[in-house]
Amino acid sequence: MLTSIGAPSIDALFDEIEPALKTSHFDGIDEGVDEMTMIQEMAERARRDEAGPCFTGAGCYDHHIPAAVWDIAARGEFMTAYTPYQAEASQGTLQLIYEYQTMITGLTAMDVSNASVYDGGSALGEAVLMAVRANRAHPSNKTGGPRRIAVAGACHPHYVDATTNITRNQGIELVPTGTTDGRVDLDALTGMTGDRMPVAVIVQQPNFLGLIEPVDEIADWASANGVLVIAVVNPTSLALLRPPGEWGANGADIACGDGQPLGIPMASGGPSFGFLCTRSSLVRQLPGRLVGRTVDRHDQPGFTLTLQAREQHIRRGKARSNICTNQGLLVTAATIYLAIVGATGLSRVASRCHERTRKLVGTLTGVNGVRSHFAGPYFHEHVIDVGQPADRVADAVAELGIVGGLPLGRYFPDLRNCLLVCATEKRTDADIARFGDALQQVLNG
Amino acid sequence: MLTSIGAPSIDALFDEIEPALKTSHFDGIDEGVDEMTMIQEMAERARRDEAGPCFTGAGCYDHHIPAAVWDIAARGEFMTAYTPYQAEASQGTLQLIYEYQTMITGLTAMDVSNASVYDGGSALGEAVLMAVRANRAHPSNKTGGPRRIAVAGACHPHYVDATTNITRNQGIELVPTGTTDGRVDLDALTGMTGDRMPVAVIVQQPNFLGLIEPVDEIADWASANGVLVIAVVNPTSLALLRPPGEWGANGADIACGDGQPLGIPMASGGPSFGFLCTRSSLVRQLPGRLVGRTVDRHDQPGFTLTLQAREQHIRRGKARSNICTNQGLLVTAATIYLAIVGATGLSRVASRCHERTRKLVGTLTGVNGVRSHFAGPYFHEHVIDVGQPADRVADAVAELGIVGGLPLGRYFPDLRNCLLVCATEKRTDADIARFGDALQQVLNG
Amino acid sequence: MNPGETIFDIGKPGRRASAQAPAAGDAPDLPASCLRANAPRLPEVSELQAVRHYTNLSARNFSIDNQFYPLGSCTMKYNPRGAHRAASLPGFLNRHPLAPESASQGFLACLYDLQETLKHVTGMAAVSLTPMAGAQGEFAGVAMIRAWHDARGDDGREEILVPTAAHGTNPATAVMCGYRVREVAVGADGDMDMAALKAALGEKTAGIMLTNPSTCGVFERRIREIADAVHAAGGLLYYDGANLNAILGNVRPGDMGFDVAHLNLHKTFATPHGGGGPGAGPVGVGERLVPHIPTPVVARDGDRYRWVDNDQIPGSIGRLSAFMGNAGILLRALAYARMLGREGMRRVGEYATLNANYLMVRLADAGFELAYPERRASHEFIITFRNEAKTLGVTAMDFAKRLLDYGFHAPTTYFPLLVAECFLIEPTETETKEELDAFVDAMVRIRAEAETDPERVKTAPHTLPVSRLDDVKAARELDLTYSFGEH
Amino acid sequence: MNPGETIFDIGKPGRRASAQAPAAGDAPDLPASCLRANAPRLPEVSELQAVRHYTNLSARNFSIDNQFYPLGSCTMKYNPRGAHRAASLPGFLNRHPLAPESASQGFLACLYDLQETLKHVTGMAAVSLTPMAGAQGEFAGVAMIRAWHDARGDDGREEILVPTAAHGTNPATAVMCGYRVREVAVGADGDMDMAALKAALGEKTAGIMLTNPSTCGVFERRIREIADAVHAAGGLLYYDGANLNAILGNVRPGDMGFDVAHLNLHKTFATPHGGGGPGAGPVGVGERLVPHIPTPVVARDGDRYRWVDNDQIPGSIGRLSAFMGNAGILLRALAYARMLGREGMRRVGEYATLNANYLMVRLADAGFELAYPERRASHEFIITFRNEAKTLGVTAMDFAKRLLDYGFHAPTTYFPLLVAECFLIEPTETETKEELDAFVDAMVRIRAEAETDPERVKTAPHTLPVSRLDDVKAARELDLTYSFGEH
Ligand SMILES: Cc1ncc(COP(=O)(O)O)c(C=O)c1O
Ligand SMILES: Cc1ncc(COP(=O)(O)O)c(C=O)c1O
Repeated sequence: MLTSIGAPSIDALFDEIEPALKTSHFDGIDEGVDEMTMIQEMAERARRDEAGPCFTGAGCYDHHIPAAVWDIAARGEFMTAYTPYQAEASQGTLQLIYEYQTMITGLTAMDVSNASVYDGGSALGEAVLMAVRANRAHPSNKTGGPRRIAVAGACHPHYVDATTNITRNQGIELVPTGTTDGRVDLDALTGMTGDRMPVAVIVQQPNFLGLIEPVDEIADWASANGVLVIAVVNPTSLALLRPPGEWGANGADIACGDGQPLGIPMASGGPSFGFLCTRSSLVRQLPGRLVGRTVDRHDQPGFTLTLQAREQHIRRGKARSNICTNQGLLVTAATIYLAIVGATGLSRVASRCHERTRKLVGTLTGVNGVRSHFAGPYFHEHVIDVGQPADRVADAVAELGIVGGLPLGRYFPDLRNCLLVCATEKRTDADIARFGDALQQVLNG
Repeated sequence: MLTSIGAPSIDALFDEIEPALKTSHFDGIDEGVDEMTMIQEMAERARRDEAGPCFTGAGCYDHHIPAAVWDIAARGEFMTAYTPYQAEASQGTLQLIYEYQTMITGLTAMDVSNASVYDGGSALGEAVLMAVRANRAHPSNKTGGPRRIAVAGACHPHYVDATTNITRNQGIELVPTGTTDGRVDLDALTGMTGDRMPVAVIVQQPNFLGLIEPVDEIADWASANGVLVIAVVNPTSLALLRPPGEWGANGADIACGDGQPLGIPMASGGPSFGFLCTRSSLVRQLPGRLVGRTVDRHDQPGFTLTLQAREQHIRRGKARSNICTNQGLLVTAATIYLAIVGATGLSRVASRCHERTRKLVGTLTGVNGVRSHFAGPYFHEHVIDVGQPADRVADAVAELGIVGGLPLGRYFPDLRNCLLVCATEKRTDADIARFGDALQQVLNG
Repeated sequence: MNPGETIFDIGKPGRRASAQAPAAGDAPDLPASCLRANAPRLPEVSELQAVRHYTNLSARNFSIDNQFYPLGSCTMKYNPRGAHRAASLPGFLNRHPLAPESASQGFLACLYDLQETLKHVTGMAAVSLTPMAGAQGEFAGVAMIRAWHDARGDDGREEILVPTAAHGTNPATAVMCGYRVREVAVGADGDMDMAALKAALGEKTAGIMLTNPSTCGVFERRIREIADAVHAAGGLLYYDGANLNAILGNVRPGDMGFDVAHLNLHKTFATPHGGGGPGAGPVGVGERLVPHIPTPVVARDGDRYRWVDNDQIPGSIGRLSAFMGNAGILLRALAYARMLGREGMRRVGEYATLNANYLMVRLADAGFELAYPERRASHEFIITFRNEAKTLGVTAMDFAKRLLDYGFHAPTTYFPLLVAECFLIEPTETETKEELDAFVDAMVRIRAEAETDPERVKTAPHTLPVSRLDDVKAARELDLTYSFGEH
Repeated sequence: MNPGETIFDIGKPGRRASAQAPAAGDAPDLPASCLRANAPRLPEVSELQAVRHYTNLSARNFSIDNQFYPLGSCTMKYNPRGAHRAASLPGFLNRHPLAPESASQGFLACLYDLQETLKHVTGMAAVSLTPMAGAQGEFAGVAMIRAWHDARGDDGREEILVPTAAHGTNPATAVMCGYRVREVAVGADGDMDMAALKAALGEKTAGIMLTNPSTCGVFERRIREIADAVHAAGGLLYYDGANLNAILGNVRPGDMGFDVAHLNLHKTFATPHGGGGPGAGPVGVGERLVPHIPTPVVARDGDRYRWVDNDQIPGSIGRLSAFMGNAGILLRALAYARMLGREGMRRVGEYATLNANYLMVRLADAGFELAYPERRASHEFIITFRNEAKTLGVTAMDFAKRLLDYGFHAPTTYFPLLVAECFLIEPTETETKEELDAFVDAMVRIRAEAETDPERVKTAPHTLPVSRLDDVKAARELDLTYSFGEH
């Protein structure tokens, strides 16, 4: 090959690079090993993290994943393809995304969806940017003052953080309304009038604390006041709960969340994918890819990326977002998951999670010194008060081989004695009893 | 559908079956469970069998399997296809078998190979039947007396058992020659003259006790006496050791063995596959499927099953064997394995196993009371004498989390204090040290 | 990839997947005389080349995961991925076959449960799981029949009866067990010719090998009469369980009077066929044959499981494989059985039968000729193209090849041998009505083509990676391995 | 499968994969008002139908595992299956992101090692792994630049400079960070126009976003001069690491003078692209930006690893995702880096460069026009079809589509925007010479077709599941979801 090139050595191919730049500072990197050794090393580490039953949710859930999902999603044809820019050579990915768009809009009862953003946290960030673009009528667009986004009730603190960090440099400010009994303080929200009227309001349902928010009231207030509604939802819950498209009289304007519960392993929280849906009227404000159905030269149906003029590779500085690489493979898995479980399977999963969590709460609150912290209905997460600093309790329970919920003191100092617990359909009676016993042992010796 | 059929119920479709035969005796079978529950139950059992490093070989070896092997072999297109009877719709499987035939004959230095038989043990059974058919010149074919097959030296006792059981009803008798120092008693073998002259001789290399047999002497004696040579070989070893096709002046007549070391998990010993190779002149005596290269109507190359007239579905009672379903998927894995590791990789694996086993033997014989039982070169298995009943030692070592070799007393009462141990390329220095420590603890407290 | 391009064609000396070779060991401590002189000729490719080559090769297969595959007698149904996942759990995958019992309780418990399940499924007294496919199950069955006669000193019985419709493995097995095969005719209604049977039975009869439903795709109605006759003659009955899917959960071989039965787990219990295998052919036996079952089997004492070997079953026909047969297939079958449960098994038999009858009626309505028009289909049925062959010169094989162009795997052709120009069609219970309808449409279209453009059908397939292959050349000019340097 | 047939078309009310639904729970203990009235419209198919549908759909993709995929700027190289296997170990797959540190030491150790490795790779002082793709890495980088200026009270800097050849994410990112974009011209030799740069620099300059080698496929030779000029103007330099593969193991962004760099692990570190994602875009920073790196990062105390969050890095730009970015991709990258090691990384850069230069020379020799004929290729290079477009009416897009018929994925087309009718071609280091030669052959043949039968090329592709698609209709008559009942 060098002969064809007419170069004396590979080194010569780097002859346009200033010699001083060629470094030998790679000593910090070890020599390579063969696959066997690498796997052995990684397995040794992975083994250290093997844990017993998981009762932590908080945005990432230990659901059963049908074996077929990843057997198919991990096929080289899906896994090692690039973004489907050459539509004719990418009908597999393209049609799948079209099917995904149909499924996720079916779940959320929204009109349109993009092909994914990174995760639930960044999806909320994109939703906020989108709302600001979309709500052109809002006074803040004229005054040039900060664009306020109300956060109604208990939204996932990591989502709020990520959104703040993503939107901060565009003069956007997130304003929490505060909570009463773990749910939105409706008076505080509806008191945001005049100058304080937000561009949009974020509502998470079920909220971060597992509780059901009064989404109809919020949505109706918002739509009466020219405020856009951004819904943050858990897709599993949508098999049971009223979807954002049906909140209040007019539905939410934007629905987003994390697709992890749909066939994606917890895997330390990533990769999963963020979904982002909206009304037809706002489709041109959606960031990210969209797939449309069209026809080919012979009038046969086919699929292609469409409305690409919203995206960075065409619109550059004027794009709706800088997103390019998204979370395609996870969307592939989620689509296969939804096809396999169907509406019946998903609603069984949801009702089973709900039932398991009620059983869990019953068992845990049966332990001396433990009680439910908030009253009212919950889906598959709940806050329990363990009567002493919950972070230490969680560590002690972990010693006994149980991932026993999220200590909340880090986010809400007044909940420092509380754990946010969750039971999915995978948690057996024996798992729940084991957690109960562990908690008993930790709290009461 | 019932309407189209014109039947009132599904039950009616069974109306040709005597009602008394319709049973309700299935109560012993539980109700079905969903996939999640099934996996949880099975995982709970699988977990009970998780063990530490494995030092047992004896026909099944813990080699590294490149991740790509099963990612590709488990593709639905390979895994869920049937036997390639419709050649045009099965070129994937057919070409792969052709490539396999090339690789395995390359390894064994034989001319032809079939597409697999069940396992190493039954491969030897088929090899014996084949030898009996092939050696028409042998006197026993005229006298009608029992057809004797000599077993030279230490052949795997399970292989000998399976072969005996498979061939017994056809008047075939296996005659062991006995061993000296763990290897063939050459005098006993060459003493089988006249009436006692066998139809064929079975030689395993390396033999069951891990030692190197004098295969050239055996092969040359056999070919001088009209005795066919059946070689039983470990495919990994063939990267280092002289292959059966090159034993003595004329090579072995039949070579067989188990393909498990070639990318197939131990999985309790099955499924793996038996390979069976022979000389061109004996190809019509080979049982099982064969793939040939041919051309299609447009003179393009293609692959198809060939010489099917040897097989049961054509020849019925006159077939070479009753085998029908074979071990196709494992051949697929082994073919991909060999393609990925290549000759260099395989010889590295072999030499690494050899080196690891020497290290193992050094470590174990450093333990007080432990010594090598047989002198002489070995490949990757060796017999060590632990000075007390080895079955109890193996159990005690297992308690310490080590699969520590095969106690030999069950097969050879005079080796009741012996373990057959093995170290593959996967066994690290730490593993070996751990075994040494465990043995030290068990033997010397 | 280019047609016929093998892994050897794309290799290049010295190329290799570098991450796949451990560091070389020291020079081997072995005498030079036993060392290999030349490295074996294996592919020399990068890991990407290997992955790409075999990924692309795989696309040249039809498979259940891609196509409807109504191959009669083969039960090509969906193989749940969950069963594959269960058998691939690390504790199972990494278990050494000779690991101590104490470290094998999970695996042994699975085998025990499968033995018990299959006892119920077959209505038999004991089950041994070791046979590695149907044919080895047959071997085990007939070898046990022989062992039984031998044990009683009844050693003049030299014949095994086999119906003419039987699968080739049946006569081949009888011969491997040292028996002569005597064929028994099948009647025009697909049932056994009773007169022929009675004529064949006698003191030479060691036993009979039957499958029910038979390979004619019908249920042998006089099975109990047959059983009585064979038993009266001193013979035993062997049940070829390859067709059990038709009656799973509904009817049991043990109740029909069989003394021994094998099951094809890779058919009825949904383990994938893997392009030819592996399978598993467990055998169930009635009381008489219990002393002869092949080893090893698993016993349970309280909550401990243990191996049972020849020392405890002295009359056993012994082991037939190096270890425990196709252990991983047994795990898959257990996982599948567990998901189905009692009711699920019944549904398998029912829907397999429903789908077959529906497809049979639809094809008959569309004008295809049934081999046994008066009969119900079992899980499969036969149509014959003898008219099409005669009047149009288009054979069953031509129809089969043309079906491939329509995206359907062909049914089994020319089997059983006693029906001319036949298809044996088995849709299985996991296919939908829409799929069956689409198959009928394709069949109708192909017949129309056969009438208007027979060449198109006779030269099919036209859309596959290769067109019709020259079998004769393949056999005449044997090319069984790649010739290095010649291509 | 029929063209355009979706999973919804093959569904049927009530059908489902029965093994995939747990037993139903009791009636939910939730107020009726918050319950869903109608079940969502999801597919109603059997498990087999789902498996078959998506298996067959997958076959309608090109992918690295199937084809040569020389997509410039995308680094479509082989993704070792071993890395996927390592990241799929149960301990990693089942780890909850908020599991206690005590139960996360294995995972944390991996992240720590990857941080250290990437510090060496980039020549930077600290690395944060959280960004979830290149674009988020860019965002993090520019946000840190802003945080740095802000922290110093230097808040009049409103502009980010971006060369005209830059990837679209660069200007889009600058805008997301609240900056104005100022484009800087690229000279005829592919290097930046220094005069234009100097004219653009000033007190409004917050920084510049560059990739080197640039998207022109050449190494920016005056990079240190540029760095000095930008620094002198008070700005910082951001390195877009999407092209790092070209120089991996040979040259480091930190040594070139960059203050912050992101890496595309899904390019340089071989995690698969997944049909669009996921990726990971870790950022490495020089000393100045260490106080601002995004959280969380991992620290080590002796043999314990721990999370470091905003409370310990008060100047951090904070978290950008709910948890730890695309954690699984980070594990894959570590596995890949571990297999390569120091020497392997060097070879990546070398062979990527060798392959690109070889392919460039072969195409030039075959008469294709290079955009920068005087220059070495980096890991990629540009050819232009402006002559073919003018004289034959055959465009770069036509060549691209026709290549698909020859079994090659098309190179990147019409990017960078500043070269007319261009291909950006990146062969990567994992392809063989034979593959490159076959690509040249196809290109030569297509040009011959373009001369003799241009229609054939202009209407390509002809052999794929669909022919050329109507993009205009797709955008005009938006059809983004399946219309139930209408099809
Ligand atoms: C009726 C019948 N009997 C026996 C067999 C043999 O089973 P196996 O292929 O598993 O050996 C088959 C397999 O096709 C069959 O269809
Ligand atoms: C030069 C360049 N910069 C940035 C990016 C953006 O990276 P990502 O797609 O990971 O967001 C790309 C991706 O194509 C690229 O090629």
